[in-house]
Amino acid sequence: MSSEDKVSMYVFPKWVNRLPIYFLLGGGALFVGIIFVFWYWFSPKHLEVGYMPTQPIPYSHRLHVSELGLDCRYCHTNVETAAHANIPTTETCMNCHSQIKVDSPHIKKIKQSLDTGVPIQWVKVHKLPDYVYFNHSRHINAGISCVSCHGRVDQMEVVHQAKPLSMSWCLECHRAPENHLRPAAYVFKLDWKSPNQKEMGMRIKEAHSIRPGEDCSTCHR
Amino acid sequence: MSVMVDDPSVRTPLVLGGHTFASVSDAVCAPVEQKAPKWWVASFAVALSLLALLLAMLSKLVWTGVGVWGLNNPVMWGWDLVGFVFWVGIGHAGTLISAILFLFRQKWRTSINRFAEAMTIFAVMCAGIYIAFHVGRVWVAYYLFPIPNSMAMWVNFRSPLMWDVFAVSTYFTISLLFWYVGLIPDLATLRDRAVTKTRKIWYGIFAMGWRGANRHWQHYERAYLILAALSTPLVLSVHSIVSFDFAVSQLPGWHTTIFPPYFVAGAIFSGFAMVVTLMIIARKLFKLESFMTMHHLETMNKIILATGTMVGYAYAMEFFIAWYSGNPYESFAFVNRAFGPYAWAYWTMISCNVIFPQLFWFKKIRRSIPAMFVISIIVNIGMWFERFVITATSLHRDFLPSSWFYYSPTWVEVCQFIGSFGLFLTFFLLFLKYLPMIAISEVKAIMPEADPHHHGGDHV
Amino acid sequence: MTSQRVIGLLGSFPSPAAVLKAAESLRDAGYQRFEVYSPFPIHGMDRAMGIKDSPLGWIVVTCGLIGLSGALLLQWWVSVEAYAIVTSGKPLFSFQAFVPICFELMVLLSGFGAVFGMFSLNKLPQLYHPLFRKQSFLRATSDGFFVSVDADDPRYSQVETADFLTSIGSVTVETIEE
Amino acid sequence: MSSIDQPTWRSIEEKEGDVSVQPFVDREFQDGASVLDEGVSRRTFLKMMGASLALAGVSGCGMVRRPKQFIHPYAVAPEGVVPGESIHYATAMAIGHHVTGLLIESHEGRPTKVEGNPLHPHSGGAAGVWHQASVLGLYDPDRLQKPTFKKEVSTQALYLDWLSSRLTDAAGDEGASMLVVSEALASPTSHRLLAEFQSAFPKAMVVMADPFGADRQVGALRAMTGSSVVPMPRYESIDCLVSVGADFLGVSPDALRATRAFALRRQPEHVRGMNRLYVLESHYSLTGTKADHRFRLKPSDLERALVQLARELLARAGGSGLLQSVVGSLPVKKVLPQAVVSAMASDLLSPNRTSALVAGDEQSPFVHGLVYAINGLLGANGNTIDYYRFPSAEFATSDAIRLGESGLKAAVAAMASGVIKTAVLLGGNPVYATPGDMGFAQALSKVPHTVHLTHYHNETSAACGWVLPRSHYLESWGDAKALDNTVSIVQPLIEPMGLSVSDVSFLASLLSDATAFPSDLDAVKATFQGSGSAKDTVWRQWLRDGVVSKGTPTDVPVPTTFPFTPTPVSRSGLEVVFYPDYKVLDGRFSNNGWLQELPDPISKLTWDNAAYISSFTARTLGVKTGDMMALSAGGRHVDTVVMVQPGAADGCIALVGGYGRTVDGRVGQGRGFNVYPLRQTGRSFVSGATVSPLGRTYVLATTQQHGSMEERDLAKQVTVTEWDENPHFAHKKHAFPLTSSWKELAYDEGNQWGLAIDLSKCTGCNACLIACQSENNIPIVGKDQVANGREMHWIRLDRYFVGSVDEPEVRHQPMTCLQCENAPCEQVCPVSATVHSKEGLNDMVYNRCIGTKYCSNNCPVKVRRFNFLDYHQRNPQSVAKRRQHLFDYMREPDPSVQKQFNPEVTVRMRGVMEKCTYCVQRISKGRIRAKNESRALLDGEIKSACMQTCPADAIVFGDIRDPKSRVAHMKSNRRNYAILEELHLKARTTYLASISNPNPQLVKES
Repeated sequence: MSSEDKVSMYVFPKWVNRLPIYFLLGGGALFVGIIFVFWYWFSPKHLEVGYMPTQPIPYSHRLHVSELGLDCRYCHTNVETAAHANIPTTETCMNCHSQIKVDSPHIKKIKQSLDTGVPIQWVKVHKLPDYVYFNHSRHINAGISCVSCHGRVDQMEVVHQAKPLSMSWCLECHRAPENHLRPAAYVFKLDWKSPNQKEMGMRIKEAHSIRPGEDCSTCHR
Repeated sequence: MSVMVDDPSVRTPLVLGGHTFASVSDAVCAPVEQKAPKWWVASFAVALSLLALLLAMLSKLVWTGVGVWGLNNPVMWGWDLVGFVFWVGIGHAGTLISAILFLFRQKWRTSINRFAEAMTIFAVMCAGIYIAFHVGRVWVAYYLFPIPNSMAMWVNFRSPLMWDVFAVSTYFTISLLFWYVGLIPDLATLRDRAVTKTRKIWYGIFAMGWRGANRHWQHYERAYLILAALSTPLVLSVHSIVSFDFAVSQLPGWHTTIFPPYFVAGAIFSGFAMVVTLMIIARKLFKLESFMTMHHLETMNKIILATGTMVGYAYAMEFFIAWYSGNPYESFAFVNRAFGPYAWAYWTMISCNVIFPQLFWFKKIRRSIPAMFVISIIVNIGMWFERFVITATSLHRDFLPSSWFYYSPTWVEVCQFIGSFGLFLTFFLLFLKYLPMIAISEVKAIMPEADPHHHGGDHV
Repeated sequence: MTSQRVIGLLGSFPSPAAVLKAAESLRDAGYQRFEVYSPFPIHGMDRAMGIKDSPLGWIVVTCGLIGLSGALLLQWWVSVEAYAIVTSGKPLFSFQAFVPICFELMVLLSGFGAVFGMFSLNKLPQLYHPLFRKQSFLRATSDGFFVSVDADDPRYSQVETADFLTSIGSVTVETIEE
Repeated sequence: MSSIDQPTWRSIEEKEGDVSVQPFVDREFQDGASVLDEGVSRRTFLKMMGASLALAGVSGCGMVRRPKQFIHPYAVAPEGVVPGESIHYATAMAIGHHVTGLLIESHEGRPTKVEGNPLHPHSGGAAGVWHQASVLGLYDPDRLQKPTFKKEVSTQALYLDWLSSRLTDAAGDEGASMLVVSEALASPTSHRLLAEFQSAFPKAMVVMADPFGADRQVGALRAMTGSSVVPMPRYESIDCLVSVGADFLGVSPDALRATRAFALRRQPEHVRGMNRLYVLESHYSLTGTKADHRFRLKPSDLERALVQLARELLARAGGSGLLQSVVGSLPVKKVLPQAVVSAMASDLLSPNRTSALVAGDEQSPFVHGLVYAINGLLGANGNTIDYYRFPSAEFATSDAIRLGESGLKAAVAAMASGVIKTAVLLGGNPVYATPGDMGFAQALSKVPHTVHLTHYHNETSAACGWVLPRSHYLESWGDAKALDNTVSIVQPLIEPMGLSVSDVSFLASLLSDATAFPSDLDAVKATFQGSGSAKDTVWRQWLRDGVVSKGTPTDVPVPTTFPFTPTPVSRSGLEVVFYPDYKVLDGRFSNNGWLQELPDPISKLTWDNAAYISSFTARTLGVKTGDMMALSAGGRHVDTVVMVQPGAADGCIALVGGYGRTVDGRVGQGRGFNVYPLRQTGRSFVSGATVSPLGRTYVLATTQQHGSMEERDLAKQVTVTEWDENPHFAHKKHAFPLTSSWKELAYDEGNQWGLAIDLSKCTGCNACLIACQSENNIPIVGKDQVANGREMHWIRLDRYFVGSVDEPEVRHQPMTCLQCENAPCEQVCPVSATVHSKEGLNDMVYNRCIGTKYCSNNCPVKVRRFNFLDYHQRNPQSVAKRRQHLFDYMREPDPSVQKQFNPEVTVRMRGVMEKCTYCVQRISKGRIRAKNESRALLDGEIKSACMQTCPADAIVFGDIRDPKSRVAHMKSNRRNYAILEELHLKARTTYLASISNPNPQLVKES
């Protein structure tokens, strides 16, 4: 046979017939895999939750809140009245630390900030996109506890993000606030749990006619 | 009219030059198997450089912003949407020829449908480019698809643009499948004729191991029939939906019930014109006159004449309704079309689309290659202007005179449009070089010898 | 070569007419597992071979219905359940606006049904087939007309079937090995 | 990836970088750092959107978030500042002699928004375009930062050394070699200091003048009566008003007060009925657009017409001596038809109706005198026109202190003669803005020692030795005395951004040879020593109210002589009138991007000025809009561009001051054409001007190209009588019922927001436009983009000409987003980026928008704006940045202009559609406040920016469901109608048709 004939007689080996099915299965698996990767790994639930940067001063919420029993509002003074839950001023720290642990190096740092007036540079943990306008006062006054969005900060040695803070996550609550509403008295009691949250939430919802906005302009301006 | 119909007693042969089955294969496969002629290399180079131009313009667009186009406040759509509708329109002839003519058992389609389908696919690609890049933030264009997301946001199914997304992508997919299914037996032919191992393997892979078994032919023909049956309403729906982009809005000059039928007619019109243009070139260069016969061309010219007249009728009807409806904004919009700042565009459109095609009433012109070549190009120009007139003139003067403004394109828009031809031609030339541009098996099937009850057909 | 198992016979015929006759005679002779190969579909061959109608239509209808209902479901769920937002003061379930997409998705899935259904019915892609090893069979996609009879056909016999093929006008008869 | 996060990294470093290199930023932001950080990210937000996925992708690995963001809490909390909450401070802004009390919104020490002070009579809660825009001027990077001597950067100390040496010299000759030229100042403290300077250097010359201003009128009245008084018409109580070239609703900085009072009487519902306005003018002014009868007259005819009117009035009313003697002796030329004059006269004299004449600042003393006399005849003086002591004149007791043009003339003479060795120039720009024949520049060049205190480097400072940065009124202590003698304290909201000096400190330094500038606060407190500023409570009270004391009118001075004659005019040639620009005034605001891009209320021209001529004049001259022409008079000429203005007087050219700056910031320089060289000293207008076309054309960027309403019933207006006959004219009958094919939404719970605009009150003054721009972070786009129809204003004022080209009426129609309940834009958006809220708002979600622009195409009123080219990046006002690397475009706009941004409003990036939101940020703020206090919202608690600033009170926003709300009340008015109602948009913005009140007699005539 001439080489050309040989070439023109080229025939795929038999095993090739099995390839299509492999490709089919492999492709399917890949497709599902990709969806999973995006669905799980690329979702705020995974990307955002657990962000725990090291802060310039290792302030322990656990110590100050759980053990010393500071109220959230002692430092985050404006949380009931303003959109921003302010980070305390250096002054606030010095209210106590002008007496307590004055010679700890960190307290020295704080002292220095007070003297120079140069702010302490805290690392931002809970970050919403800049086109989202969240108002702390509204949520606090409506009876949404800190814990609903920030988790058990009172138990955190170092603050980390506990919730995804994604839009779908926000909507969950805006569409069914009864799952989080609680009496004003317990808003700052992070360890408090209602035995019958749903039923109680419903009551509060009715009582204060709480209708969380679901319009775009509720959060976006 | 006797001119329009063939006399059944004397059917014009669809394949000339005493071809046998083998010689059909030889003739059609020749361009694929011989090495590329000089003209091909040359024109491919041109096509590639135009494609580069397109890419350059698109990058500039994305980089700098939609502002590189001449769009302004009242006229938010310009050459972008015009280009989109223009290419989609061209994309219609292919499926139409394959599907509708197939359903009507028009045997003459066989030697041109492959050609036209290819054209369809590449034209729709150009259209897709336009629809994708006309948005202000291409990088979030994925918002257009109903994908579950952590924002819990969904799309708006009431928007004609959303319909477009589905219609155009469906149309592209179906056309591609249709085209590929048609190709399979011919790919097998190429595979079996192949003399080098690479060709064997590549054509072999795409032929999927086709061996012409009758059981295969059975399912194959059924599948082909069904695809044709699906594509026919599809092709009509797609351009109707494209027309909804305008018709569903409330802008005077857009908000018209006549749009769907009139857009479809226009699409067929421009599509056939483009096919004629390309066919004339291809049959000459590849010496395929015996397959793409004068009879084919003439029949297509008749369709161009028919659809051109429909389009003309639509133009007239728009005016009548605008006046008859007694809606001042409506009537102003149309008077403004014909006598406003964009009158030049309007009259170009009228002369190209309504007046010139009428020449096809004369058999001489209908059958004269140069004449039909010129007219087919004129028609395409005219159809581009139709879209421009609809888009720009309606927008630039709407309800409040305070917002009236004039729109003229920038060099970016122009170059991008020229560039889009680069995309089209690049793919088309590749098609001409590597795939059989005529459906071999179908042509064989319509040869007299193919009929088992035909006698003295076998040469052995 | 000789070591290989014989799986059938391949006869070649000069013309569509001839191969059609051949098919009829094979059918009449009671053969069931035989196949005809031609570069293009031959009119009336299905009857000649006595094979039943293609079920493809049903596959397509099913897919089409899935597409249609899926589209409707998706649009209803999105606009009424998942993302109930007022647009242009229209009702949430403004079905008129949903028609186009329902249609498109129906066509799309039907199309998939037709194409991939055809592939699966034809068991394609199947890049390897014993016939491809036959030099003569290359003409099957050009101007060759062939009939193959499978070895596992009840009426099959290496010698008689070969003779029978010749008797019904087969120009050449070859054996097909695995 | 890195490419995505780097920019923000850099920007933060850059912030810190700034801090080190520019002390003023440091000072400013020490207490506001947390907000700075906020602000920065606010601005980058949409850029990141594009990469959201990618961003997520990387930050996924090991929970690293890039860019890392920081929070800078206050070290020591400033009193009363709550992070994220804005505070308002009262202050006052003086423009020339005119003072407006303001409330400034401040975010953590950044003034971001200017509102009017309701307690201040000249504001009444309104703020005009200049006041609104002044906050942008504060952050203008082109403002001078450091003192320079002979173009070299220097220090204040060196300047003060120089100054004390100059003062010792001057002490030698009692100041004879000393000249102080100041722009018009309304500050009592400055007046006090100038007077003290004057007594310290008795021979020194002190001049105070503005290119345009009240000086001419005051001068005229002083010449007649011997006392410097300024008339203050009480427009609300004038039934019949004649404006003699007075644009009291438009370009006068007093327009806010006038507009509010005047607009009250434009509503037919008013208990005393509508007022009637006759306007005699040469070019089409805003006041002209509100006229019931408008007569276009070239300036010389204007004087003649006034004489004509005076005679008629005398003939009917019997004359008072002076007026009789004046007009009796004058030749009569009938420029107005007798019918018109008699109709006007009878109208003015009709019993039990008050009537008055108002003369424009720019009119000749003759006109002012005549108008004053006629008002006496009409009994208007002291009755409907109050007279107040002219504040600037109170200290000008010695003749050495001269006001106005005459003062400048004397100063030029003195400088030219060479006696002046030291010239101290406070503000202003005399080299640029003085009449050409005065020769100020040449004279100034003869002075060896010069200093100029100025905001910007301009033509004058270019000609001066020392140039000192002048403090913005928002950075300095001061005070201000309005024309009606209302006194306010000007308090700073922010530390000076450069080494700038306030007017007060600067003047005080002339009296002390201290080594540092005296404190302006002390100087101001010293002025008020007598009135108890010592007492802290009183002082705080003043600061809180923004008003120290209201003034009282003086007795009407009695005219003794009439030393004026009609302006002599040359028979041949054209007459030329000059008026200050609606946007940049006399040029002092020419480097303000908002104002440059503000459309002229009549011509809709932006970024330029033009020579306005009537179409008849254009035909005779053979020119058309856009043609360049050389205009020469009195041996000087200027090149300028023609713009044909319907309704301009024939044979007359109207020139606009304030443009053609040769030395200015990046925004103002080279815009338009300088017309001052044509002005002639002591002349209110120029005659005998000749024109020669230059054969060139010039691109004019207008925001409205089509002036006619095309017989479309858009901005409706009828006369009072027509209205009485058909009270429901505004409501169209439709061929078919306006219904939808589906069940429409009720919108019957919660607040349902709506807006009503009273076209009868609206004067088209543009205040709402700038208010909206500053409230909503709306970018400016530059001339070329405007010329391409891409301006971004969320609220625009449509201006239509109705009637003939020569005698057209003008209709103004503010156009906001209509917030249609059946919004056409919503259904066509494929991604639901614009949808409806339960409160009936058409929400625009920028971060969802992909920019198909379909919504705009489907918007019947085209109020949607598309950000074509990342206009915040290319802000002409900000410092241009060179792109460092591939992704550099993601850097924020120039920080200097950024600081003005309203942190409550998203900053939109390119490729995104935006539009009026009814100030949804204010709605949210109010709603949250009310909810937190668990109460219902009160009517008027939430004001949209346009409503809050509207001087005419024509725009009313509120809850249309609350029947007691103002907006509901307006919508129940019979004049209320929806534009394009036949489209069944169910628009939430509706209009109250305008009613005009023409003189029935004259209507019969025509």
